[in-house]
Amino acid sequence: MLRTGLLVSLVAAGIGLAGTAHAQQKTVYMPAILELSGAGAVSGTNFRDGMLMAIDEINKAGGILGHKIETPVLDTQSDAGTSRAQLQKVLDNNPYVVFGPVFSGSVLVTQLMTLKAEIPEIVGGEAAAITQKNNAYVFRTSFGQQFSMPKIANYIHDSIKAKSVAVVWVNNDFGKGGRDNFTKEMKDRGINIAADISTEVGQADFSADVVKLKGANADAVFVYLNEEESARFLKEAKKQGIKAPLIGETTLLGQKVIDLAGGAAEGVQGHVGLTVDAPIKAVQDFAAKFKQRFNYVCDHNGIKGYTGVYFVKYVTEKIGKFDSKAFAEKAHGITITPKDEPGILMEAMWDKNGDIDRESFLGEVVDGKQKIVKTLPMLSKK
Amino acid sequence: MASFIQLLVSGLATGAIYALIAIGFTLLWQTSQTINFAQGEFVMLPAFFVLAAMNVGAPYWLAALIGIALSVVVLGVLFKAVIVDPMMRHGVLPLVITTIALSLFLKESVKDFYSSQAQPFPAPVAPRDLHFLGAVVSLQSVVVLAVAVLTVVALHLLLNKTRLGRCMQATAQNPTVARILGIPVGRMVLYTFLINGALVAIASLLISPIYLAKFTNGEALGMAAFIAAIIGGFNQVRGAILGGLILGVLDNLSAAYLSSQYRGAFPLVILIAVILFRPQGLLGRVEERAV
Amino acid sequence: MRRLGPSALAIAGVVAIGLPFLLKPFGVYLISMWAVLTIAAIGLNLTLGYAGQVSMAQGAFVGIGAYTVALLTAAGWPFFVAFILGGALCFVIGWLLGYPALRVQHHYLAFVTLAFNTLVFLVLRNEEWLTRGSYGIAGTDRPSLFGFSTDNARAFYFVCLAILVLLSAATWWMMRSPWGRAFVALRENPIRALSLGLDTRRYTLMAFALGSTLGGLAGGLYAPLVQFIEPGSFSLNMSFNLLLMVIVGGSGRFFGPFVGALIAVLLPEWMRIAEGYYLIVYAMLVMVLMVFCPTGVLGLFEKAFRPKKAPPPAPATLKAEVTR
Amino acid sequence: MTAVLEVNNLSKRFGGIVAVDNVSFTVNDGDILGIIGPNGSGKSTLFNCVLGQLLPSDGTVRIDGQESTGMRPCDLNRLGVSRTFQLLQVFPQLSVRDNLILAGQEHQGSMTSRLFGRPDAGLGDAADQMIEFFRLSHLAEEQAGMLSYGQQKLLDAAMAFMAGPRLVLLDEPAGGVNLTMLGLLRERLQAYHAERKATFVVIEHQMEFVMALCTRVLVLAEGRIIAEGAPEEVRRNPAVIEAYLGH
Repeated sequence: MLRTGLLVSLVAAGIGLAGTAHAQQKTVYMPAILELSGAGAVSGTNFRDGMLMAIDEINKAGGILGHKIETPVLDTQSDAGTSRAQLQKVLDNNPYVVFGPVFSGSVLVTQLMTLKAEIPEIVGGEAAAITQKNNAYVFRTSFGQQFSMPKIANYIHDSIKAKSVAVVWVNNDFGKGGRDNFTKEMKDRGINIAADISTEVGQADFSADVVKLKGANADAVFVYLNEEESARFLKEAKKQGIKAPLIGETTLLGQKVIDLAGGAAEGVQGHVGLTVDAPIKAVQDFAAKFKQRFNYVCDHNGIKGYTGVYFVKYVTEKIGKFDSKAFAEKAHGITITPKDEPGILMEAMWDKNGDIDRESFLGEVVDGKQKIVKTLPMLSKK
Repeated sequence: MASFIQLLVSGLATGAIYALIAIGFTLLWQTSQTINFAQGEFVMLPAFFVLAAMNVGAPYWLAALIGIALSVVVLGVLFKAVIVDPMMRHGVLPLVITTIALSLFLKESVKDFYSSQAQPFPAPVAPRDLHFLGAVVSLQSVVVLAVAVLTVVALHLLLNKTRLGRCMQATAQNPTVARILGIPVGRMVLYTFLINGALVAIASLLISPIYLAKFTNGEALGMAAFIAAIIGGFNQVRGAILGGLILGVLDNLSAAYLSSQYRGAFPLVILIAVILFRPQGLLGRVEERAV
Repeated sequence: MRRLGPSALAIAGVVAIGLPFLLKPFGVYLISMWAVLTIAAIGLNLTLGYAGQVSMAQGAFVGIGAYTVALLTAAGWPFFVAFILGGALCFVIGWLLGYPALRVQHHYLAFVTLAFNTLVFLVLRNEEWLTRGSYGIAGTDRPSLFGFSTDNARAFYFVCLAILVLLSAATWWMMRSPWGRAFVALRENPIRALSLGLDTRRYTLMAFALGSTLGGLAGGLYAPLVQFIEPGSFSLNMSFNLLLMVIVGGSGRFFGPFVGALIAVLLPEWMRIAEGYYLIVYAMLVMVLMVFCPTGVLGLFEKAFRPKKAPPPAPATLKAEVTR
Repeated sequence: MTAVLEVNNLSKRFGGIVAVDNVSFTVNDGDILGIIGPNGSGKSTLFNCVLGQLLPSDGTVRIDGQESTGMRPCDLNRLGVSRTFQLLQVFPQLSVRDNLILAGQEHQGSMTSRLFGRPDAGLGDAADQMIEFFRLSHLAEEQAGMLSYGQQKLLDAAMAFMAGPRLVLLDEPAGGVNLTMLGLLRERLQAYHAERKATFVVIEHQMEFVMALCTRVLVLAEGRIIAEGAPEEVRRNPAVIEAYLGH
């Protein structure tokens, strides 16, 4: 009796507590579901901090349509099941839009639910599949892999003129997705994959992988790893004297990797989708403010979070009301320029699938700094 | 051939680190039946002690000493007094749960109170590469290997050549008999925890320059040390060293010559084979305990 | 205690049926997850708590069950057929995993099963032709029952609850039967059991197989509940979590898994009031709980209700002994 | 008439050490055979070889004429060979009644019927009778671990009889038991023997116990049989006195 009664009240208390984050007067409820612990903690934390900056700025300036933004951030533990639970929790409180998650697997599970609830979801995931499901409520904040990989492929084909390429990738959904899209693009361009090397999350010793690379003797090496692993790989590649150019996508050329790798990142080249080192003043100012407030260098996820919030602000002001359905309709095909909304940092356009289009860059690491050598125009402006 | 030597040498350097961590793991098991699932986090943490000390202005050598001292106190004394002692008599499983919770606690604490970002960590030696039979080895790896070997030799001497060490071994092998012989068993157990605290701190200093200091570092390290300890012999210090080295080399060789996608599987298959056909480990002795 | 049993059970039943009508979909999802994880924990409690065979691979069986159901239903098989097949597959694999237990015991067995769990993860991730690899499988449909779709949260909760009730009743029956006695004998004194004519080999394998089957059946519900599975969901973390449920609830006690799963599902949610620090607080609470009641929550209750008697020795401790 | 137990030229070596050396003996229906000998004389090893716990190096064991060498203990038990242990071997968390049901259940039906049949495997009454017989009725529902040492010894013996065995091997039943309890134990064993015509083999140190209980005694020293006969004969045998006093 006693035991059961106690349990019941505990259960009720637990679930009751979980549902208290109700929207109050003059606020708009836009919760975020992010990877704050587990494998995705770095990405999720960056995304969150970027969002926080934007929210504070907007709230200080009076909010959106006079409503203060209320954004509780819920941890998914980088796990799909927990993501689903947390999304359900915020859906129960009728959000206007939902931010996150970043992990593609978690996006795939949550986007089914936001579609059903007709709530726009501003995601950080980059897997191609996310926007290929005819879902009118999902919006990206960065390139999907189906857009970034052709850019890399063009670069390898046109600039490096490689006939064969080796690919080193991290064996999780992020790395696998990148590798699959990349391989497809290489085949389309008639470039031979000389070595296909899978590595583990948290891998420490890359000597075997670099030995294999040397054996493959490819004209170029495409590296698609997370930050620390990128740095460890670069150190090992330098040590064993890899001669072929090392090509990366965004992460490999990030300042964080450059710092962590010491001198080993010198000469690395590649495509940079979204970077705090972009030759754009607004972006660099943002990066400086971010560094000052959070005491670390922001990665592309920070920019995603920041611009994502401003995206919502701009679209909402265009429709003039908090209407989730109207938001989703309006946001498709919208173009936002920094002139209209400075917080968007760079001109951005969302297409009918929710994919984002922006300028991007080709870069190179010179003297311990990322140097942008070429700006690639938006796809829609070609 | 050059690439084989490269794999071998790199594998040995990585394996030496696994060995350092695995030794502490086996020591704790022997004296207190603690299967420490937080051992990886124990290696992750001291690097942050050092970084914190350097942030308040301590030079590297002083920060390193502070890191080791703190690690001995927190991961040695406190860990034993607060967690292991009250739980020891309740069997192994509750303690296993507790160390799993402890590993989550340490990870999350570092993430929330220090940073979720990977931190560069100062290296004790200059970043130079040495050439050796066609293979390239960083000076750092050589130092790691050397320190690991020295530590192990010192530990071996301590355990086998000193009275204290023999008392500790007696405690590990049969606490009841040791107590009858007048050995202060409690203190001997404490010493093994202190040694583990120091070992993980040394491992942390050695590997953080290569792996970078990050709160998730313990996950892969802890598992590697665990596998190394079992392959080598769960109840022998020498076995842990052999296990560590085998694991480091095996990982490289299997990734290079067999399958990189299944690189993680080979050590596990060997682990299962060792347990089933030589449960005392490659160098371990048969465990004999009165029922 | 014993006299309170039926009324407590009746109240629990009323609560289990009434609760989803009071809760929002999030709450319903949580208690559905509780029901699913309880099934897996009952399985582990059978293997570990009753029969004393330390298994750290229960998460892998949840994964095998989940993948079986996700893949077969995606290929057009009816849910309940896939569900049963998932359980059957786990029975076979669990039986095979039991063989090491005939050679080694306790911590060595824990290590073997732990390695097995990681191997299963690697296979799920690498064999893309079969499992779709690290992309995972999204959108497993919830079953239809007699023409009624159970797609909504509440309906599916009742599916989970019904299966939980069914399986726990079956487990209860088994634990009262000679098999239950044999499992306990296996844990407490395998040598003596052998000399009393117990075929310890067969019972050990059976304990593994049945525990794994329950894990697989739980997985069969996990896939349509979450509607997304990936190899990472069934790594060691899941096994550790299930182990935690069994030990924290009270290993070798029938209602232990129910309480343990409740704690493992709800405690982190309650702790979210600590915001960013909630996992720290959660980890601390687990440690405190273990330090103060190593026999689990139910062990604590027993102590409170029967203060006079010395508690019986904790089950599933490590004793070095070898059975033939 | 075939012997209940027939041991032929049985040897057991551990490495270079010969623990049991070419031992042969038979036990007939209704016998109570005592096996005595100084520490390390090979009694327990002999027992374990007969019971399938150890594999003999040489020689054969027959039960009722059927070769049983190398059979697993559980299969032997189902042939009707039962035993008690030197150290306490009950199941501490099961009740006394459940201990006894457990001891008999594997002799009832099949695996399947044990799962789907009656929870007590139809042994409830038999268990209660056995509890009664060993004077444990007041403790029937207690956890066995809560019983005193002597009571656990009684339970251990009761469990050995539960399945109505052909042959019971008792390993130091008197060890560590106080005198009152010892009297009760001996009296019950004799009563059981008289009632059911059971066949016993007893290993024991306690001479009085053996002399009072056994019909025949066999003396082991250094793995070999050095004397065999009625208790009184053996007691006077100079080789036996030598073996006991010489060490």
